[in-house]
Amino acid sequence: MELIFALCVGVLTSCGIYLCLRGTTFSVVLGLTLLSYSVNLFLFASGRLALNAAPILKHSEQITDPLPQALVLTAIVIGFAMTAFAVILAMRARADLGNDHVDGTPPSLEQTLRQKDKRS
Amino acid sequence: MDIAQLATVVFLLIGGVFLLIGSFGLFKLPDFYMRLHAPTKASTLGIGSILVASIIFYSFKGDGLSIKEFLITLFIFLTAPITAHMLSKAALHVRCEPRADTLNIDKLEKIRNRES
Amino acid sequence: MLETTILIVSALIGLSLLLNLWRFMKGPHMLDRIIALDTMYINAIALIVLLGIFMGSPLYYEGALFIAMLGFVSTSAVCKFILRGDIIE
Amino acid sequence: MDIKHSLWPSPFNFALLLVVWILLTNSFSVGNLLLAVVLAWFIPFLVSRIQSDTSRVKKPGKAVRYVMVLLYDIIVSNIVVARQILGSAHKLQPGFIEIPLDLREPLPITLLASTISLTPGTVSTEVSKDRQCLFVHALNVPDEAALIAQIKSRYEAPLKEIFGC
Amino acid sequence: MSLYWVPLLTFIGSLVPLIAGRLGRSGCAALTALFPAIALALIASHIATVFDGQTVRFAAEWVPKIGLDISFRLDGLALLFALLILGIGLLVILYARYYLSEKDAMGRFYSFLMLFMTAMLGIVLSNNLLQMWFFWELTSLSSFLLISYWHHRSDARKGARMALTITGAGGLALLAGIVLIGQLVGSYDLDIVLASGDLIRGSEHYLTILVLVLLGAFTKSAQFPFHFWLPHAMAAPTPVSAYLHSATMVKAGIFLMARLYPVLAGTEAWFLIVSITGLLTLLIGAYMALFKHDLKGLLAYSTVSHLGLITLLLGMGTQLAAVAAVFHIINHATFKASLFMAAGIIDHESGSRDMRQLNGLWKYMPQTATLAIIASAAMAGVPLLNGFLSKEMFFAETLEQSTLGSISWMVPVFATIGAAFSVAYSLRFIHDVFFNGEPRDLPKVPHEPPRYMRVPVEILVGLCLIVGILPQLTIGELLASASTAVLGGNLPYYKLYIWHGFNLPLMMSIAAMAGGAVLYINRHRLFRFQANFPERNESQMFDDGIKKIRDGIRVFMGWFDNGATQRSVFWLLFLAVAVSIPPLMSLNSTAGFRPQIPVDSVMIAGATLLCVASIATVIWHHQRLLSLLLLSIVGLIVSISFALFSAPDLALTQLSVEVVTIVLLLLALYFLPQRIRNYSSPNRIVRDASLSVLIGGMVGTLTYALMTRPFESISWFYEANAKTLGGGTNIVNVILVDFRGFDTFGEITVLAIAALGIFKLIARMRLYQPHTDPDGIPWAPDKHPIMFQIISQALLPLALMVSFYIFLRGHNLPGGGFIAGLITSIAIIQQYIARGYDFLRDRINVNYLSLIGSGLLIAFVTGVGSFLWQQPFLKSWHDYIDFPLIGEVELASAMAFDLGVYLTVVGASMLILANLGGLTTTDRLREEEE
Amino acid sequence: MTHLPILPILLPSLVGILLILPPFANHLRMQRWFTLGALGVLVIIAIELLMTTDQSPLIYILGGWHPPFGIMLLADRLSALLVLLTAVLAFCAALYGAAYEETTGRFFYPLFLFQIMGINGAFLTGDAFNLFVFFEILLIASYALLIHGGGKEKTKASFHYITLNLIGSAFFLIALGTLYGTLGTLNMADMSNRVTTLMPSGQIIAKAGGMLLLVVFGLKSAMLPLQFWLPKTYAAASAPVAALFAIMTKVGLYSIYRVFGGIFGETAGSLAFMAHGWIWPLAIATLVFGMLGALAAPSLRLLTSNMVIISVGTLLLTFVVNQGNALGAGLYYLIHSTLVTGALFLLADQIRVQRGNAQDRFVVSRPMAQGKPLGILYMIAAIAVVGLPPLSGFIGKLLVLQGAVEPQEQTWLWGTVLVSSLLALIAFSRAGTALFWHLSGSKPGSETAHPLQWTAIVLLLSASPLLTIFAGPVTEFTDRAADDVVNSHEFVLQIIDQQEALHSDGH
Ligand code: NA
Ligand code: NA
Repeated sequence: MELIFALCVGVLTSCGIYLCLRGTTFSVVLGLTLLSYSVNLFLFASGRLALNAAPILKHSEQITDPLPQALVLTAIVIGFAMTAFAVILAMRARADLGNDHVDGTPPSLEQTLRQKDKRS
Repeated sequence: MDIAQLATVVFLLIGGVFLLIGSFGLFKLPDFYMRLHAPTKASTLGIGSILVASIIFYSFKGDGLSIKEFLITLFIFLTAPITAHMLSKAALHVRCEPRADTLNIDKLEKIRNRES
Repeated sequence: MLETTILIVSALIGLSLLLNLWRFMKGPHMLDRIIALDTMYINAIALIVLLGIFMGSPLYYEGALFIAMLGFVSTSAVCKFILRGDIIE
Repeated sequence: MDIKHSLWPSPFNFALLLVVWILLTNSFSVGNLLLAVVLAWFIPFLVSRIQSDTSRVKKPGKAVRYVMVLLYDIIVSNIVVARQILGSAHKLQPGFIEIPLDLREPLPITLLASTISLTPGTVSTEVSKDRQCLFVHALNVPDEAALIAQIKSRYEAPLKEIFGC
Repeated sequence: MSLYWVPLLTFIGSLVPLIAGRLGRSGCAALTALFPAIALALIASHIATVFDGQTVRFAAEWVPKIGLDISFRLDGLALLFALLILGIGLLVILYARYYLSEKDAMGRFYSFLMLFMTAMLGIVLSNNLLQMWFFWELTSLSSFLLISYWHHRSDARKGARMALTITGAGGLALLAGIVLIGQLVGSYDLDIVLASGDLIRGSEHYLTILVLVLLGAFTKSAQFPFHFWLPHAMAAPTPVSAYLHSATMVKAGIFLMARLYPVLAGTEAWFLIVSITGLLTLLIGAYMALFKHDLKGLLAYSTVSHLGLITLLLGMGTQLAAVAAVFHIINHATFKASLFMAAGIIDHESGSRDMRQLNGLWKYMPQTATLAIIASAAMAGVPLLNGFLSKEMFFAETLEQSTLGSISWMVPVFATIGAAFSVAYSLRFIHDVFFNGEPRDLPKVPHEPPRYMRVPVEILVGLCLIVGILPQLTIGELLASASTAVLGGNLPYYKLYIWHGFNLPLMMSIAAMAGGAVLYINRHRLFRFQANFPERNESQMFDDGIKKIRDGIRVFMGWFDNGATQRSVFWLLFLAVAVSIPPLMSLNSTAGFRPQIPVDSVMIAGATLLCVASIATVIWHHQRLLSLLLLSIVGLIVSISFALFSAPDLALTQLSVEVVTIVLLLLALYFLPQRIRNYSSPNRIVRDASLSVLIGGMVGTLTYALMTRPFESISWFYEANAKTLGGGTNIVNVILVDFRGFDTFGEITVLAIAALGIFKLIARMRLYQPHTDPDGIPWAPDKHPIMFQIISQALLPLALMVSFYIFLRGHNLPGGGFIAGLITSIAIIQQYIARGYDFLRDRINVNYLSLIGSGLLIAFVTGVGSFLWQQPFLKSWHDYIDFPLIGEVELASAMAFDLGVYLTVVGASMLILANLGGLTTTDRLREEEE
Repeated sequence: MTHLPILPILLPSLVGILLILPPFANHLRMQRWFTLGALGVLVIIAIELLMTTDQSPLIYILGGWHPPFGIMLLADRLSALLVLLTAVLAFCAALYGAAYEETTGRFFYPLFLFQIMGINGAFLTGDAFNLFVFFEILLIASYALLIHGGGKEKTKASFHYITLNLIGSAFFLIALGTLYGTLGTLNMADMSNRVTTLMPSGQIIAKAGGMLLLVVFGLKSAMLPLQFWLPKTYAAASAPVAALFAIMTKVGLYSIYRVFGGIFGETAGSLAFMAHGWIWPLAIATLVFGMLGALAAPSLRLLTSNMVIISVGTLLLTFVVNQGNALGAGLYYLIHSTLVTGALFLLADQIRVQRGNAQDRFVVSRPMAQGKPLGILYMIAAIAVVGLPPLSGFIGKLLVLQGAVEPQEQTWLWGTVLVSSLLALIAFSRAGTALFWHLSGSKPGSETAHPLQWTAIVLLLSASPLLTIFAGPVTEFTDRAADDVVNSHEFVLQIIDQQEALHSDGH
């Protein structure tokens, strides 16, 4: 299972990172959300995986490492706050600048054409 | 093997099968309106059975009666119809086409505009 | 017996989830995907309850309850979005 | 909404919340029951300003019977629908049907619509603006009129009685 | 009074004129002059001691760590320079009183001048190399201020900047040289450094040190190829030119060479670098001076030339050459300062400095003319004037040296040629200005200056004469004393006579005189030749050069950073890959020996769902709603995995956060452009994808490597003490509210701040509101479907109850304030969605901001409460209390803390979502443009 | 027991909380004076902390849970120094901001205080995850402060800044997870201890994770190639915010000191100085880019931003040269550069305000209403920041130069530091002449600086002469503070050992 778990974390990270590199604010927000999922899973995994070992006394005979769970909880909350801020900022940028490019200025048609010329 | 465990097993199996049928319906049925029936029906029964199995399982585990799964059932039974309602409303709104042989297909626009 | 059943049922649910995923990917309409997601929520509830039985632990109950409650909120919000665009107006 | 009204929420709500709390905690100790009573009273009071005026259950006995019928119908018709799903989709005759309503209040209409949606084979899609009729999509409609009649007698009539309207 | 009073006095003197403006111009000048006068007296009081061969010292500790002390010394060399600085400084103060017009800010001028004087005195009196450098840089700075005194003029600004840049660069090189010396010798104390000549010359760093120090000296003393700043510094008021650019500052480089002469000189490298530089400078300066039409330009290049001469002398390395150098320092200072002052008078009284306009001034200002002619003659090296004496010594030394081997004869030849040019430009100065017909188009009719403006010139010219006639009597002792200091105690035998008989140097002088006359007479031919070369404005070129460099830099920087977020993100990821992957590559085996969990079908289904959904998000990220739904799938699977792997708290939290996020994103989608454009080129996509895969691979490998290896953690402590000391069985919750409650306190602060920030963002946001959905379908008319309303309202009390339940049990079972808070918020949000903002605005009278505040405050007070019991912040307390009827109830301070968390969460999420929802109800919306 | 170490965190937190509650929430003037009062008190607390920690480090055990199990604050000379620096800078920045009519947005003061809470927390915490939390506090507050005042430029700069930092935070968590997953502890002193006992494969994993921290802290401290956000962000921020931001890069640097000097420092066995090989070239490159950026900067705020980058490069260099023995010199330079660049940001704002449309760009403009005093202050600041005598910059530069002893270190460090000084000199002389002397004929505007603003700028700038005059004792102190990077961990470890002894006695 560990291998599958690691694979999932890797895929999530890759997807998140790729989206963070896109040019539109919404894509970046999506990417950041995916990235925070993967990071939370990673941090969680740093306490190792265990089945039926919830860190609740009297409920589980063996318990898993509770500390990473507490850390992930904090990370989730902070991640939520950050994502919320980024989302609203994306809206604000759209309101102020009229577009949804991450830099507030989409590369103009002219530039795109010039790049095409260069390539051909 | 006691009766409680047997009951648990039976309800679990019923639940599992109905859940699969619901998902299969969603997979198979030809138009949106027909697919809409799958999760709101088969799945509710499926989940109901599983919850009953859970109630039986915990109640006979030795910690006394445990019926809190009823709350989940209550939630699902309260909300599933509304979900279906909203979904079909949305489908009508975006003019999802039903299968051509659907009865009263000519009334679609009327329903969409909520005119009796 | 119970364990075998649970394994079978969990396989059934796993299959259901994959069927849901198929529908999600196929569409064709956004609403089909929303139904698929909603059905996934229901299957997930079942899965978690099943997990609780398997582990013999009541700790999973709230998870199921949450999915039931929150699945409704998000599905209805998405429907509202399709209908009105503005979900809080 | 006057204070007196909001201080005494509907007994149905009170009972429902009481039961829910006990379901959640699974405990029957005196302390817990006391807490349940307090919460079942306090929470409706807290949200009373948000609750718009709703119809009240007049005949609780009938309501319980209604729920039983509903459960039975759900189970039976689920099996029917399961068979329909597994069978050939071509044999199904889906359709939209229009059910004229005798009910007028929002809550009973909602309950009726929910009932229809919960019983497999039918989904309530719309309520007309004037609340005169309910539009339903059915998975298989061999006989439109029969279905309308069944719904009206089996569900609408009891609901009318329960809410006394 | 101790030595430190000298610079201190002049420093005080630099502050005085700023406030002495009220005393009138003369008063201001007099008061300013008072301070250098006292300082001069102070110096004078030490003359006898110094002539006696002793060194006066003062030392105090300043920054011992870097070897920077406050340390002064007064030896012969310092004495000579101090006298020059203070003496000529006083004359310049007097002169400037008349030179500056009513419009010029006199206070500022004097202040800068005195600041410069302080710095200059600091250099010459320093007994610590670092302290010397301190003052060295101050001279650059104050000279910048003086050159740019008329800062409304572009040439003044440019000239000042160029001077600062060149001398600043040299200063930095000097610093490096000094630090090297200091590290080599182990001290910056000049006494010690001067005693370590052999150590330094023998060091492998000698050449580096030499070059660095000489860079400092050459830039300051305008040696070729750094000479070009000096003529452009002439944009300064003439008193500044007279003082800084002839008598003092440009001599700082010479001083430095003289000061470090015992340490650095005497090697072949020294000889080659210094003497060749000096010779080149001498020739180029002399040649260029001839072609300058501007009086000050001529004098500036002449200065360059004479500085070259002194440098050449120092470079020769013989003892007598050093004496000659010191002698010429004195002589040049006197005649050049007087010449500048005379040029200033001419400029002041005729309104021009252009020698093509200035002719025949003898008639208009005979006294000034006499003075200027005598000074020019001194510059040309005419006998009976001081310039002649040092030049003779210079010629004699050029004949002596032989280090260049077979081409040694070239040195005296070039020296004579240089001297000839010197004679020529001196002749030009005399003839072109005072004779040569009548003035042309002068702005005003020339006349003699005010009486006292001429006094400084008279004094200086008088000095030229007296020294020229009675050298031994006047400055013999000073010269000896200074030369002794330069030579490190060994004074060679020499005699200061006017007449040495007919010898080779005299022949050279005569040749130079004659050659100079011939050159001057044939000057027009030379001028025509020189006209072939375009006149270059170095200051403009310098400025343009810097601009060009700046533009080049902008292009270069643009390659790394085009300001794009994507570029920055790329670099961040790039570095992350670069630093983390190499160590991982050295891992022998990714998997460790920890037993792994067997896989079952549900896990595979979940993993499939997760991977497919996240990859699909990437593929379909242009379809906004779809990607959102995919995100929900990912969130759901993540939550289930938390549940599966024994983290129920995490599952619950992730689920509830998930819903709030979806609602938030849906709100955002409505206001963001409905169509997402693709800004990425295929190349970019390949690059980004590879980088993403690398990072994903790195994180995945790390995950796997970690999970498959056992480790020992501090967690046993929490398991052992959660119940007994923390009072709860849910260890995660006890960690959150107790063991690591401080983290949680920080976390809710983050949430609160985010809410405040979002509130700010939302304020005055003018959003675009689309009329239709992306497919062009107008929005449905039914705002709040009735069934949806009814059920939502029925769910509210249920949800609140669940939330209360979750809150209450959190300490012992999965749950707690955060999750409860989110459930409450979601329940309320659901009401907003189903029933609308307006409906609820009138019915919820809660100030969400205050809710946040009180939540934080409760958490804070809970934490601080322990101060009363002399316990640290967040020290928890819990106890079991037996209530009648109800039974035993656990009370814990952690619950109060959790209540704070709860309130903050509700307040923050509601502040965000409700305000966001409220946006459309106000009239701030714009039409969607697309 | 003394609560001194936690007061720099609690005080701004409390006042910040109070300011969002009634009756302060809508009462700007009260917020202003409360904030200034709190910051004044903070300065006093910080001085007290500095003097106390100069005797011995203080540890503060939150909740009474002893290290390594609970969270612990560690106040030593180094952290106390930075807390004091923050307090002084914040006080002056708030003083400057107090003169503005705050019509442009709400919550300025509470956010400002929360930001300080975050910064102080980051300086004081002894726990790695708690450091993350405080980083997030100061970041989220900085996001919110960055947009304060509104305007397109701010919005543009913000998204850039936030995206980078959010990805940075993700790496932070990954790094922490890796370190926890190998070392099994979060207390930094304990980590420094356990790092020596790792198995070889554990070391490799810990190294991979730990190196990610270099990326995270490098981003915060604006190390190349992660510095591109800084000029944009600082130039867009409103003046008091930009001035306060001058300390933010130092949080990153401080963390580098603590992690790569403390945990992976000389005591870390085979992982000792593991990041130094990276930091050295990157620091040089940072310096080079900073100086190129300074020369190319078209406005005073961008120029100042690039000076911040130059100072970052310099500080990173002092961290790695001479096996960490130059850090004391670096700390002196840090004090100097933080305060002076802070002052420059304030000054740039006033210049911008008084020059009208030309703003702070180096173009011809109308004269400033208060050109003369501003010019004098500009000159003082420029002299200080360029590193010319007689102000503190030159001592800083001397310290830094003397920090390099190996020939190779000398060549690179001296070369870049000296050339950067020269380019800064060119840039600032050009900037000054353009701003103050290259004037159009039009009349000066009517905008003038408020006395509070003068006070703020003068207060900050006065640090420079004071630092020069008292360079002797200050450099001695910074030397001691630099030693604390290693010594304090040993101090904590002793306490952990004592605890364990106590426990084993008890049981
Ligand atoms: Na709205
Ligand atoms: Na002439």
